[in-house]
Amino acid sequence: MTPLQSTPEWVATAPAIVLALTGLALLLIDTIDPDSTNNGLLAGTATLGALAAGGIAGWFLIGGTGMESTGGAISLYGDALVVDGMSLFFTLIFTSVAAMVSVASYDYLADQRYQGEFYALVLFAATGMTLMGMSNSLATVFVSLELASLPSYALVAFLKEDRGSIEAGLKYFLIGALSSAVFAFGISLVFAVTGSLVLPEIAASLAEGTELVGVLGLGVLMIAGGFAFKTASVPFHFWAPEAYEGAPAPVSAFLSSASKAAGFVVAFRVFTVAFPLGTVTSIGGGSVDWSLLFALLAVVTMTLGNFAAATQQNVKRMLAYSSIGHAGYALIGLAAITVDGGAANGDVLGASMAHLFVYGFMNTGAFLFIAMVEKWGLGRTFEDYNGIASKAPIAAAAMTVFMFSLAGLPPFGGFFSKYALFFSAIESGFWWLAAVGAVNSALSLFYYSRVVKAMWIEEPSANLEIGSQPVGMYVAIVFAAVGTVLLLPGSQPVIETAQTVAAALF
Amino acid sequence: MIIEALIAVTFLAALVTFVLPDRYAGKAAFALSLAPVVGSLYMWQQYDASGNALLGGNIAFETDVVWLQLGQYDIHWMVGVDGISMPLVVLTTILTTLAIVSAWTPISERQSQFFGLMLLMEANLLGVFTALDFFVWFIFWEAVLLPMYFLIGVWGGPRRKYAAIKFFVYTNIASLVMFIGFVSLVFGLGDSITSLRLPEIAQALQAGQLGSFAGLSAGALASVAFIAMFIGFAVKVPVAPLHTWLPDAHVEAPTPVSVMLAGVLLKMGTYALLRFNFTMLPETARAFALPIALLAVASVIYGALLALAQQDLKRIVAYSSVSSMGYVILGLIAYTTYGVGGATFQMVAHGLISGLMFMAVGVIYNTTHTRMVGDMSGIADRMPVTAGIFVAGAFGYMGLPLMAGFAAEFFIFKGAFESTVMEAMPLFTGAAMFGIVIVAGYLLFAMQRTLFGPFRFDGDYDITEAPFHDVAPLAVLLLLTIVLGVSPDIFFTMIQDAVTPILELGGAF
Amino acid sequence: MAGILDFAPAIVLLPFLSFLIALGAGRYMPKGGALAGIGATAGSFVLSIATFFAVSGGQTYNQHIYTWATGAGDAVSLDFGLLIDPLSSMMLVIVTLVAVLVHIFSLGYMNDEGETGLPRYYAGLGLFTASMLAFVVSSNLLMAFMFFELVGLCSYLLIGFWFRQQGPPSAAKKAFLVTRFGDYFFLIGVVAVFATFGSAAFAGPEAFPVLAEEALHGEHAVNTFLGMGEQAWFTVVGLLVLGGVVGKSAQFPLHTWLPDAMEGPTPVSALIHAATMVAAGVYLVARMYGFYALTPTTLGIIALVGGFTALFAATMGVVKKEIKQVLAYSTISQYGYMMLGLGVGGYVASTFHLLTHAFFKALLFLGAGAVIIAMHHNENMWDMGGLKEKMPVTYYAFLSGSLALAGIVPFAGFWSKDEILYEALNHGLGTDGGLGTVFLIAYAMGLIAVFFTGFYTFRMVFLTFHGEPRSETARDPHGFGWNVKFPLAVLGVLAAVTGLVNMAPVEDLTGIHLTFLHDWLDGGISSLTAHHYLEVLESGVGAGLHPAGIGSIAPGLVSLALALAGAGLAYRLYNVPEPVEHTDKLGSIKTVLYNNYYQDEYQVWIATGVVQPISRALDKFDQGIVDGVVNGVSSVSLFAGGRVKRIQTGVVSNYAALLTLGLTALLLGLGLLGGWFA
Amino acid sequence: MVPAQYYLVLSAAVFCIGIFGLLTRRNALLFLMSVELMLNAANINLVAFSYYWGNVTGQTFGLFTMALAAAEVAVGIGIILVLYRNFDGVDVTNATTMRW
Repeated sequence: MTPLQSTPEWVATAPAIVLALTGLALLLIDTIDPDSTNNGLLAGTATLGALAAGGIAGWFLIGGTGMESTGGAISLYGDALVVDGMSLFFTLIFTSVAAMVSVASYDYLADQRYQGEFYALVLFAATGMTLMGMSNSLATVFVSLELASLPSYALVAFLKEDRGSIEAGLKYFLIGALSSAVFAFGISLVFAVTGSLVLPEIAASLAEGTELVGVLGLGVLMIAGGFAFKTASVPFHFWAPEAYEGAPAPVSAFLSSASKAAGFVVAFRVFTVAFPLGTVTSIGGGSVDWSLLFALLAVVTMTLGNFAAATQQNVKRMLAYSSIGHAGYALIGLAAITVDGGAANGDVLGASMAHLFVYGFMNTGAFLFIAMVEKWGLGRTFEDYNGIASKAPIAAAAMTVFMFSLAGLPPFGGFFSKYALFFSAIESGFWWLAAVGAVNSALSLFYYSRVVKAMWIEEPSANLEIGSQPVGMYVAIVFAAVGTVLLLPGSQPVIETAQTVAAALF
Repeated sequence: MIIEALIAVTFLAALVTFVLPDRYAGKAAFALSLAPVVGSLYMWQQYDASGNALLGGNIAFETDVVWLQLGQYDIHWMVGVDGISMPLVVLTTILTTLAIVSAWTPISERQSQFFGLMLLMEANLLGVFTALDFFVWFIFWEAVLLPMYFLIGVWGGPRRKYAAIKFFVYTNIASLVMFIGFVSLVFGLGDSITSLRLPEIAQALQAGQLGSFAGLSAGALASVAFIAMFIGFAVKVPVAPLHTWLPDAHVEAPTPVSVMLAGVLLKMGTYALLRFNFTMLPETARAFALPIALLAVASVIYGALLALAQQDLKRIVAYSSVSSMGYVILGLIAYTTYGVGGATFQMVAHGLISGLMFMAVGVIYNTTHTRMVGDMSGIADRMPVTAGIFVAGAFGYMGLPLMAGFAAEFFIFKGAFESTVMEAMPLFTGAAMFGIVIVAGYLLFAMQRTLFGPFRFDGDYDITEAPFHDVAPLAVLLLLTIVLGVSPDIFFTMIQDAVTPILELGGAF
Repeated sequence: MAGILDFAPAIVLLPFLSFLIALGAGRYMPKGGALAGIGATAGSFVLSIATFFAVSGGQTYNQHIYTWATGAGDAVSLDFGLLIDPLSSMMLVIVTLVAVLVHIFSLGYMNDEGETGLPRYYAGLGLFTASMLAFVVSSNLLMAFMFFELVGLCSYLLIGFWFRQQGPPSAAKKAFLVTRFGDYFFLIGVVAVFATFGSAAFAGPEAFPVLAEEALHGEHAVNTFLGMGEQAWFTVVGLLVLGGVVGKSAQFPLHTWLPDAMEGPTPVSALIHAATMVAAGVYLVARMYGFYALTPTTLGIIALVGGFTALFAATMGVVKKEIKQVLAYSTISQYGYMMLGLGVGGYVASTFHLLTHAFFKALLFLGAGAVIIAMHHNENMWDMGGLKEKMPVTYYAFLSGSLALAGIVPFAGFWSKDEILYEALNHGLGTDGGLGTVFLIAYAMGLIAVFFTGFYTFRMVFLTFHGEPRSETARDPHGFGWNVKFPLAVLGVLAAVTGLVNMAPVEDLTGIHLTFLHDWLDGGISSLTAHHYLEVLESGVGAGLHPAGIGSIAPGLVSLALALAGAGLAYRLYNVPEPVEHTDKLGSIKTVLYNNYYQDEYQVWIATGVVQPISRALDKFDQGIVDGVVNGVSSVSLFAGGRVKRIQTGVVSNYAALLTLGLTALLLGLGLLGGWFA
Repeated sequence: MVPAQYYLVLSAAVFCIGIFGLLTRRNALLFLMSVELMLNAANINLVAFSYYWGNVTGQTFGLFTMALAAAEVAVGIGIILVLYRNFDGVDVTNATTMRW
């Protein structure tokens, strides 16, 4: 069944539209009944909206919308947007994360004010991310990136009485503003060189060559910087530890999973479409070899993230750093692209996408577990986690799944995606990159297992008491856990889709 | 399908045990674990394979379906057994059941989790020994770590957390090194293979399909991959000097876990060495004969001498495992029927005997609550049966004829001595064989000081004979050891059948 | 009586059965399984006799009975087989007879003394006998090694029978460990034999001695290793196997375990010394004599070791206080003679001595056992004396044994020992080159040892039985029944008469054919006959021995005279009502002798002074360096992590600065290295 | 007319001024202003080169940038407001409860 045979093309952006409308709907509900504490309705609406969008994306994906099977990518609005396999694939990530976050927030936000705004912001951010996935022009890239960022700033600083939240918001915002400025400047430079903002046209004009190689290089570097900010990669990562630590845990989950993925999808598209490696590495006597750049960033990012995470005392902050480390893994997808890579390019990029997909589940789940612990009023340090398993075995088991999956152990999705990534990296000849990744993931095993150790092995402190059993959070966490587990036996559709849609970019 | 059934049943047994109340968990786990035992014995009785699974022999109970596609390669769900894996499968199921019984006494808290994890580990181990696709195999290989981590970390001794994490991270790094080495080998084969099935890869390598990759010529690539894989597996074996996780893990782990660790987990390493390094890259292996033989001898003598210095009974047995596994390496590098066959036989034999020794130590520990040689003496006076079996097991460990250990060691020595990989192999063999003197030394000393002499015990427990369900597994193991020692052909025939193709391998490139 | 040899396996299996019975049901049986043991060994004895006659009827038996390990493809299979020829059938008789008598004696020694753990004891005896018998009938070297080891195990179990005391377990450990050290070389030898000849059979088409001989004749090639020539390699292999022999037969320098082994029950000592463990070593050399005959070097070493051990042990026997200690050293000494005999090509002579020694040594130990019963388990001879009147049967039996041991005509020991010395002299004078000299040296040592033997033997006799009782228990010794006396009587007679089977000097004197043992050992499988060995010995490829052809009377008289001299001295010194220690006359030598030439000391030193420190040092190394590196890596990474995270200062301005810095760094790095902006 | 390259130099200069200000000022509002400068540096390029390439893409995008800058400021002011409330002041270096 192939959807949209007889429907107008703009329908292809349905996921984004649905998300946006749901956001508006939430605002509407909120205005109708401003000070309602009945967040069941809000959370439900948000979740439904997200799921609906995700459902549509999945339906399109299965139907082959925007893929070779149905006549290739659908580009709209003068090539400003494009709907293809990759955008739909990532839409799936954003929406599923958004859904999980919304469900979990039902409990997290209980007895908080401005809940309508919260959900609306989440959905608007999701919309922005979805659009990032579709952006085919630096203009839309910039706009959608801002559309994803601005709500995020507000979300991070959502707890207005909580100094941590405020500080997190501030740092996130300031670094974000700086990065977007750098990003914008980079765009302007590229425009200066190529005279166009639409990605394919940029590639076309570059193919004709230019004498402003230096300017181009600077522009490319700055654009990469903008993405590095979104993906929390070195050297634009500084906001991440604080933002993730200070923000409300569900927001941390949302940012560290979805927002990161959004950064990657747009990076993937921009660099593969606008700056084809073959073109830019042999241009006007220069070589803007961005795979080298990303190889550098990948190594530094994963190393810094993992090493910093290894010595944390605060679980949430540890996860924040680990999220930086995983950004490093995902960067391998871009780093391992080679001029004459052929199929290998698609493989490694797809593997990176698959990793982000799995990461969406396991990382969101992990942060939501922290949200639950915060809900229980336990501390954030490893000691505070001692013996949780004896009180809440199911949640602890789920958290164990997330931790080991993040560490890349079977039988969990993280194992598959990570090794698929290393596998394809080696395929592209970047065995040393895989080796660095190996060292890092071994180290990560150390600090992830500290959480497990605290929960299962350590003796619970005498006064360990957990309060309610938040239903919504349990649902979200268990869903994430089941997803994480099933993604190993069910890795086939993920990896194959990912590598197919990735191959379509080259 | 029987292999899938075997693994699935074991896995279900684990899940069932998890949800059972602690009270019944032990007994239930035992009852449930009988299913895989029966299954494996049935397999053994129905066993009809011939030749080596990787080298085009016909594989027993084979299933082979495409699971998914990773890059240009298919990943198959491919399982099956040949003469090398069949004995190890039987060993795994039997040893797990006995270990479960031996855990009834020492494990007094969170039983359902403990026994569940034991069964979970069994399921994964069965997967390791039956999987014939690299990725499937690798999943099980890594999955074994999880239950082990908890089993050591939760139920272990005072330094259990340190030991658990050390085991966990150390072996994990090893797996990653091995992974990189093997995968570069795969890509060295390029388009000459379409899947990650081990037989396909092995045969492609034999056919000389290995090309250059990542700037390495075929030969160099083979060497690099060989070294990487060897390091990766040597940690599991363990080969000195990569062994230091083992004593800690053994000492801290509860007895039944030590039994599994020494009895089966170490065999994963040697099994993998045989399957990967020595089957896939025979030429390279021969080229590296000297360093490998040196490592083997070093492990044997070094491990034995270390065991001599220990005061903790468990530590003694732990280091002696390093020593015994050194023999396996020696046998593997020999590339003779008796060498490689004996090495494989030693995997089983050492599995039984080290299991027996650890259990015996555990039974004594259950009553004395100490393992220090100095803390007791004349235990045989109060625990005659246990002591008797302990002595028997110890002599088995020393390689007493008509017990499995002797058969294995003699095969290895014979095979290694007449090996043609090196002019000096007889010297290495002779050097390694001195292990049989040292092993006698430390075991006899330990027994003289703990079991014999006037009864003395610095502790306020009253020492009485162990309950039946503690002694029964010991007796069973002892019986099996003797049966295998009197008639090694039970396994040796099928083992030889599977290893001879390895010896006939010609030039790979 | 054809087909009787098909029952040969039963000879081995019966004692094994008794082992199982005693182990399983011993505690429910009267006398703790003793009767089962007696019945079984008696059955084996009868069968052995039958076998003996069957063999004397010319039958032999070399049968494959069980494939232990089937070698796939061209790999050899490892088999168990039965080889029954004159040698083994003779040994069967010895072993089974001694075993029966020891079992019976044990009734008196153990049961009547209200021992506990009798089932364990009789099970041990049964397994001991079974393993030894299996070793005796082994058809190949591997099987021989395996049961050789089992014999070692049994000796461990029986020596350590009284495990609740301090001494026995230690002695048992030492016995096993020292012999294990020898067996280490033996095992290499076995492996080497397989690797060299592809077979380890003693007899038959693939007999490795025959293959070796043919190889030396250049009829076909065998694998040699380490680039050695065949002769050299065979020497190496022979010496390797000899290691096990030296260990088990308590030859210098691996003799130290044997005196300690006296901690075991006396009947066990009798079994160990007379018929089983210690005999096993010498028997093995005799079994594969065809191989040793090919390598002169090995023969020379065997002869030297034997001669030296004979003298060395005899001197130590002179000063011992405990009756069993004296016997222990006499055993070492006597087996030294056997080695000497084998070394100098006296195959028959040594076998002969093995036979006679089995009887008189068993007798002496059982006699000593009887004395010890009488003395309420006090073994110190200085507390004894005057037991002659109290226990005549024991006395006369013991005396017969002593005369045999001392080598006084016409008792068994004289004939055999004398023949060994004769062979040594004969071949020593005849063989030219270094080997001859070696033989002569060995002969000299053996000859001197005769004097000491006579001395310590009768010192023992006089101190024990003559003079006045020197303690209460000696005045009123503990009585005992037929089960002690019967074995003594039987063995006493045998000790007196066994020598008659091979009276070479008398033959020379009278010309009447009296060397029946020679004929006996000449029968059976051709490659295992005495004359074949002699041919090999005297052939060019072999050791190249030559008899000087001297008469056997003169040497006999010499050794007899020496023995009498020794005995006479003992008579002068100790056959007095109140004998006193004369050891002080020895001066400083005394302490040396008391300390057994510090043999134990240096071996213990090697164990505790060398090996243990090394192992401890290695342990330190392992914990400190090897493991230190591992832990070091982790702590370094964690330290690095602790540093890395410090750049996250928490001040957002610094972040902005670092961010800009990082961007600039990338700019420069890529510009310089990556060739961007070019 | 002025060669396009000069605009590059100009914009670069403005950009660097922005960076300089943001590195030296601890006041959140000044931080924001510096960012505005940097964004406008981008705008200079866009406008200049849209003229150079003879299309309006750059100019349109310039407008976008301004609009987004405004939105950014709106959110930013909000955050700075709560910053003021919680850390009594708008000094960005005060908020350092989380580090390392």
